[in-house]
Amino acid sequence: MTVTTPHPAATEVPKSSGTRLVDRVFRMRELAILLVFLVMIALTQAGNSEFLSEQGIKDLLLNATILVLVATGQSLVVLTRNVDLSVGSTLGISAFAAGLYLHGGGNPAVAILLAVLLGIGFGLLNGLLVSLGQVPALVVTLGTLYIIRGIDSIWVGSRQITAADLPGGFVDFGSGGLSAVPWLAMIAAVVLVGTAYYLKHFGSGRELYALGSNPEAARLAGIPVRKRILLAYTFCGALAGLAGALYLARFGNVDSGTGNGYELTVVSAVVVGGVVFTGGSGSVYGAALGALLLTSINSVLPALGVSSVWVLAINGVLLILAIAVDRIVALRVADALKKRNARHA
Amino acid sequence: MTQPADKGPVPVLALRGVSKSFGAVRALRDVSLELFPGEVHALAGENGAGKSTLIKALAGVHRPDSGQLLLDGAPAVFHGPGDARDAGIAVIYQEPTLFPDLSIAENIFMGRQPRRALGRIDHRATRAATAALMARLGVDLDPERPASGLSIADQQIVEIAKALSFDARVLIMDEPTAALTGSEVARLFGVVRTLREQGAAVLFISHRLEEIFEICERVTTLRDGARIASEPLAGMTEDDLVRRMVGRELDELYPKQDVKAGQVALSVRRLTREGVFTDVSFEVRRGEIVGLAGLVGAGRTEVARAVFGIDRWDAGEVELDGRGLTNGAPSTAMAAGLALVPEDRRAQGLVMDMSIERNIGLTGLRTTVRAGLMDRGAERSRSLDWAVKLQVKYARIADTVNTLSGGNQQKVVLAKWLATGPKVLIVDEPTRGIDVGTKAEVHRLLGELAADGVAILMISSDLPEILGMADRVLVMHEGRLTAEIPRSEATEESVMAAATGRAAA
Amino acid sequence: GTTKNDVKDEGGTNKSAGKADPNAATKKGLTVAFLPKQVNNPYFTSADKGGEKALKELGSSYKEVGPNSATDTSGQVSYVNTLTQQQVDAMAVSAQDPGALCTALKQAMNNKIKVVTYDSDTKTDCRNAFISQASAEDLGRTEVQLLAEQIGYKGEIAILSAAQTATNQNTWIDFMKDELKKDKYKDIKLVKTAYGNDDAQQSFQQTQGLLQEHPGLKGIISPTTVGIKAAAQYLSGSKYKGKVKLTGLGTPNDMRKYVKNGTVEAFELWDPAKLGELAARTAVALSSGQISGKEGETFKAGDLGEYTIGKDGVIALGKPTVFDKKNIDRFNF
Amino acid sequence: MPDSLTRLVRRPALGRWDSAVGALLLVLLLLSFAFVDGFGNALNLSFLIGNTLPIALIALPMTLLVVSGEIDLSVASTAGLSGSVMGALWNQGMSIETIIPLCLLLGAVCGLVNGLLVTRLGLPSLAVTIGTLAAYRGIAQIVLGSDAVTDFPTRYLDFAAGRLGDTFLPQAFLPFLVLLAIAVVVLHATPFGRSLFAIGASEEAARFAGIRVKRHKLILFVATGFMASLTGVFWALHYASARYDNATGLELSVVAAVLLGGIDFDGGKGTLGGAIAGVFLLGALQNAMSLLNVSAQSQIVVTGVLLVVSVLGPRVARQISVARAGRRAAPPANPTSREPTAAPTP
Ligand SMILES: Nc1ncnc2c1ncn2[C@@H]1O[C@H](COP(=O)(O)OP(=O)(O)OP(=O)(O)O)[C@@H](O)[C@H]1O
Ligand SMILES: Nc1ncnc2c1ncn2[C@@H]1O[C@H](COP(=O)(O)OP(=O)(O)OP(=O)(O)O)[C@@H](O)[C@H]1O
Ligand SMILES: [Mg+2]
Ligand SMILES: [Mg+2]
Repeated sequence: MTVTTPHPAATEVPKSSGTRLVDRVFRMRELAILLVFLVMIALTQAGNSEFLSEQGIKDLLLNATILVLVATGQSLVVLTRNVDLSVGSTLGISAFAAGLYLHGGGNPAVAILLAVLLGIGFGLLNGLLVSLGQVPALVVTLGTLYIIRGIDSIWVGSRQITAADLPGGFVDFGSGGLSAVPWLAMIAAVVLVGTAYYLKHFGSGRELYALGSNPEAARLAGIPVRKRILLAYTFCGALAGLAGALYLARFGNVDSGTGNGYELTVVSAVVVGGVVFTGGSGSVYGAALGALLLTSINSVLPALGVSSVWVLAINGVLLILAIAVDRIVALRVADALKKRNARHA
Repeated sequence: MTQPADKGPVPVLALRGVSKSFGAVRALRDVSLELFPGEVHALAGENGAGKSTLIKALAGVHRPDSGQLLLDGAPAVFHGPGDARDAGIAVIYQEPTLFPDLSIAENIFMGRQPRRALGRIDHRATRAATAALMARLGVDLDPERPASGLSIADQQIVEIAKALSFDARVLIMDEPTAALTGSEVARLFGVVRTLREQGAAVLFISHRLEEIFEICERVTTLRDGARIASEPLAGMTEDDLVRRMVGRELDELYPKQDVKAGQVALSVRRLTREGVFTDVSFEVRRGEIVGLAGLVGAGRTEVARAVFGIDRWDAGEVELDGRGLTNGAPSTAMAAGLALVPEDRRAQGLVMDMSIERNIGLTGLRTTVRAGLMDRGAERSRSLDWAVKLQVKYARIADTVNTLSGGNQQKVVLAKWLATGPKVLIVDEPTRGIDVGTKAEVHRLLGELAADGVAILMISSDLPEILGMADRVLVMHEGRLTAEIPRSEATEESVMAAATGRAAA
Repeated sequence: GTTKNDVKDEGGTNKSAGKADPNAATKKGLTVAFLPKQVNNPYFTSADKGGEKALKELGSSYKEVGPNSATDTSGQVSYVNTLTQQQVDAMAVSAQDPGALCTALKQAMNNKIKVVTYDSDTKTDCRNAFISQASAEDLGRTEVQLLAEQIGYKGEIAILSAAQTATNQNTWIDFMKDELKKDKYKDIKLVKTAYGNDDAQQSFQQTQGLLQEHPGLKGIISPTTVGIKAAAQYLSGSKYKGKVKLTGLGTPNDMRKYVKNGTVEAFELWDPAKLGELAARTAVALSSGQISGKEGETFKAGDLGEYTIGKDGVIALGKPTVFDKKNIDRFNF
Repeated sequence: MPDSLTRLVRRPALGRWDSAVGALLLVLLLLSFAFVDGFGNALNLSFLIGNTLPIALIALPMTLLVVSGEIDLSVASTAGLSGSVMGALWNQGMSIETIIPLCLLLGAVCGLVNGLLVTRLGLPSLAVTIGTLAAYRGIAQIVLGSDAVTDFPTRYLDFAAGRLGDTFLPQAFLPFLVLLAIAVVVLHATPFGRSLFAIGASEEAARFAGIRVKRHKLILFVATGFMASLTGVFWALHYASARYDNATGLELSVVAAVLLGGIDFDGGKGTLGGAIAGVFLLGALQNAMSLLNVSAQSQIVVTGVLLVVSVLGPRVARQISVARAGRRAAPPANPTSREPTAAPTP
């Protein structure tokens, strides 16, 4: 029979390295996406020097703005282990409402407020249905996606808001900015940073994570589950509304089809950004990076002169590549972490 | 206000004639209980007696169907766990309730983090407070580490730390020690004693009777949801307590018969999984029960997982009946006659949303088949057979397992694996959370299996169990096998010495 | 097995060769259904409104059904089925797909329903007549002429189209390319055709891409109302405004602002309401037996005048109108 | 991980959900026969079934996939791709009898790619299939470009669009029934199907029970790809048109129908009967509404309301019955508490 002898303890690893590693794993996920993004931009710039001109940068930022906003809101909901598929519809209907108001010669600030309020309204509706009814969010928000879209179509009919109907200042605001940084991008950045700060440093923000991580435990810990879910949905709706108003400013054109099918883009951005669909993990920065990545792919390919026929396929492949790279990096780091962190008491 | 006339102090928390039913199951019937400051109160009873249900009634998780809850002698209603917490009641539930994605520090202070100006969380203070708690419990867990990936024992420790952090007037603990080894238990008891001296009321549940006698003053026994007695422990013997719980005398606890060990059934050679365990070699023969002891986190579970194929090993080999097992393939291990009763019954052992019948049936998908289709009759009779053999207490075999009490869930896991008729059986903490009566039954079963020629590897943190059952004891320390002690020489001292790395056997 | 060659001579025998009586009375009380590519699309709404007006005048009744999305081909098919089921007298269809509707439309014709396509055609044997918004040739050539004038017959140009599958777009683009072969355009180079899928955001980004890839670009032709609108909005908010010329097919209401602020000089379109009206009148004429859809037949289409059916049952609406700063305020659609 | 409370709350309703959807379908059919002009005649019914078949075909493997806790959003693109390839090869002059098996093989490969990405790399299926949704559609566009191929042999077109004699059944319905039967047996009566429920409810526990989780999932993805391409072939023949954008957006219809049928997207729950009832409920509802001249916009609203009500209804009904059960005391502040909902205490 084998006689085992004690060996000197396996390689000692200073305890603190574990801590930093944990942090790094989470940051790593965002870094991976950032890396993919930067490589892509660099390659494009190499192929087309116009790409990063002032106008080019401005376009990149402008393109991302609206998706960043909606993805930020969506990640809050996804963090709580829910989902809001109705954001595209909400965006469409609030954009039209804001446009209709401005058509009558209103104040742009009030129009934006109106869009946000409408978004909050639909967010509340979703939140109430999901949290009070305790029913699967996927079904409910797929339902409200159809309902809001239908109401929008009936209300709007074949009317449309065009740039000519809007105050000139509002439309200029949609495409203007400080040199390469558009106003809209600044708004999105402020919202993004504010949300991220809130999630990290405020009790109710942390509770959203807790809630998504383990709903049953959250209840036992006395977290007001319903209120928090309601909060997440309301916020998501508000941002979708805001995004609607900005959409109007940027494109100057809204009809009953605005925002149709947007939910899939938003969900992709959030998922690419590393926000986990089973809740509790991920960050809004990740989601924003995901949004930036997705919209930039659509700019990169035309800028490189890739025929539009190829765009869709390349888009899909890049999307998968981005998730895969992110995943592999995360796995590697987690593996290193696990092996080093194995506790030998 | 009703105050007991004959007693001096007012109970901080009390139940009066509380009943609670789940559908047709009457989990509590007219139960009363009083918790006094400065006293550790034990709650004892068989699996499914209603202990956890009673605790949930105290914690505001369940609302009693009838009866009253008294707080400082005054009737109170808890609308949810939050209310109980606000009333100064801290609870450790039987199953850990952690947020896997959050750090240990956040898990402990969720909802109560120290704040800075404007209500912002003070992350540094949270970390420091967590580190202090860990020091108090004498464990070395990084506050920043995410809770996912913690072993059951570590999870339990985090739960304890969380409960302690409340500085509560009432501390309720539902089997906090089930996954812990002696040293952590000793630490915990040290802390509990301090709390008692500071005037807290403590309610303690454990199936390890010696612990009850060590730390508690009074005991309330439950049987089938009804209170049998509430009395001081002084002057009682373990047998007295068991009789109240079970309602009859029990047989001897560790009845391992001597079986002549046969051929080598399981042979593990130089098995290594980087960073987790290194160079582990041992053999288990037919008819033999080999104990695997060690401190929490020594790597025993990891070895079992690798042998069964859940995790891949980096080097070494595993043979069953002389035939090599594939790395990382539980299905082939199973087909070769290996069974693993995992330590985490809720995550690994059971599909919580499935019925008892189907959970047990899950390991028999290859056998209860006729012409490629499920043979439901065979599946049911197989499941029923084993549920009865292991005395699982259930209403209907088609009920989902999450309606079962913790101990009964454990029995279902055992049933599920014993039903495969394994040649080699690895059991990881097989009796965690199982009551004394059933424990004896499980031990008798394991003994019988060994007598029938099954080779058994038993991982347990319950040292008396190992000493009572095992023919040989292997001891692990920091990922290595440090000793192999034959039954005749195995004592608490020799095993602990090897487990803490103080000496080789 | 069965290959393409085996089926070459199958089918194509479906055309009902009924006799037309140009002097037959115009029937009243007919039901004519309009099935656009997409309901709620402003363009189709104006077209269908034109049809509604004409039908009212003719004493017949109008209805409009259709899918909510312009890519929901199966939805459009089931609407054809439903109309067949409801036994309308005629339907005017703008086909999302030249082939997919065929089976359903043939079934409708077998059930004595007259089928007119407008805006987008199907295969010729699946309908009685097609109302073409303008001759494809006219549209393609005039757009090139418009742009060439604006850029002084010199420089790189690009096309921003809708979907790659849009049949009408592709025909126009072919004529554009043909026109460009003429000698007077020898200094103009068509560098690229991009597709914005009739989606505002995609058309936006395709425009950006065109400009980045071809910094020397002088002009863009966008023969789709969604495309030209998105391109105009992008140009008007960018440094390219006024420098890169834009023309194509757009509606006056969409484009008014950009014409006024100098982003766009001139563009063209037919009047969709007239398109709808002609479709309606053709449907009624078919149902009344005044025409059968054969080449050379003529009929009177109210105020629109007299029309002659061309080859393959195609009826062309007429020349498109060019809109610019001077005349744009006279139009409202 | 401890059971999620949402599951706990939902469980009691689920057992009845699929039968409720079935009952709803029956009621709808009866009402439509009685009150909707033209609904009951054979031609219309064959339209209804024919147009619903593509969704139903994909719903079969999708149900199995969702039960095992995964999802495939790329199905519509796979269908489009196989239609595209079918058209391109046909234009090349290849015989249809060779093309169809090739297309089916291609579909299986598409599924395999999804499956490998999910099982080998451990990527979330939602993300992967959103990616392949774009990729497959893009490849379809590259393959066929702007062509529309319509000249498939009449024999095949007739099969895909024709009826069985003068009955209301499309010819393709019988093969569908066979596939349905196979799917039902696989999911509800074989060890494979049983394993899927276990995997969906708790992947870890399934692995510890010796179930080959990855292999199972891979098989499902391949099957889904195969069925999606079968649908693509059927689509091209049924509508006599192979284009790269065939079946665009079909995935959302499938998901909506499957959800309506009570399949839990957390995995581990649901029956095929429920899913198919959901598919035909939506199909019949749309058909009836069109015949009643309900506008497309209003149809969307109705569909949405139906989805919401179908999940909210049972829940609300239960709460009302609990309230009626005579518990005068204030209801628990927290709706998620595990209060018993049936059997009043004696
Ligand atoms: N949510 C529930 N639904 C239905 N029955 C339940 C539920 N929770 C507990 N029960 C039943 O109530 C009875 C008491 O269970 P409880 O968990 O209180 O036992 P216990 O004394 O804690 O047992 P153990 O020692 O095994 O933990 C058991 O029969 C159990 O099956
Ligand atoms: N899934 C996991 N991810 C990361 N670390 C893990 C995981 N499982 C276990 N560990 C860590 O590996 C170490 C060895 O744990 P293991 O469970 O094997 O010990 P053990 O000897 O079985 O002790 P016990 O079962 O009593 O906890 C512990 O530090 C544990 O925290
Ligand atoms: Mg218990
Ligand atoms: Mg262990």
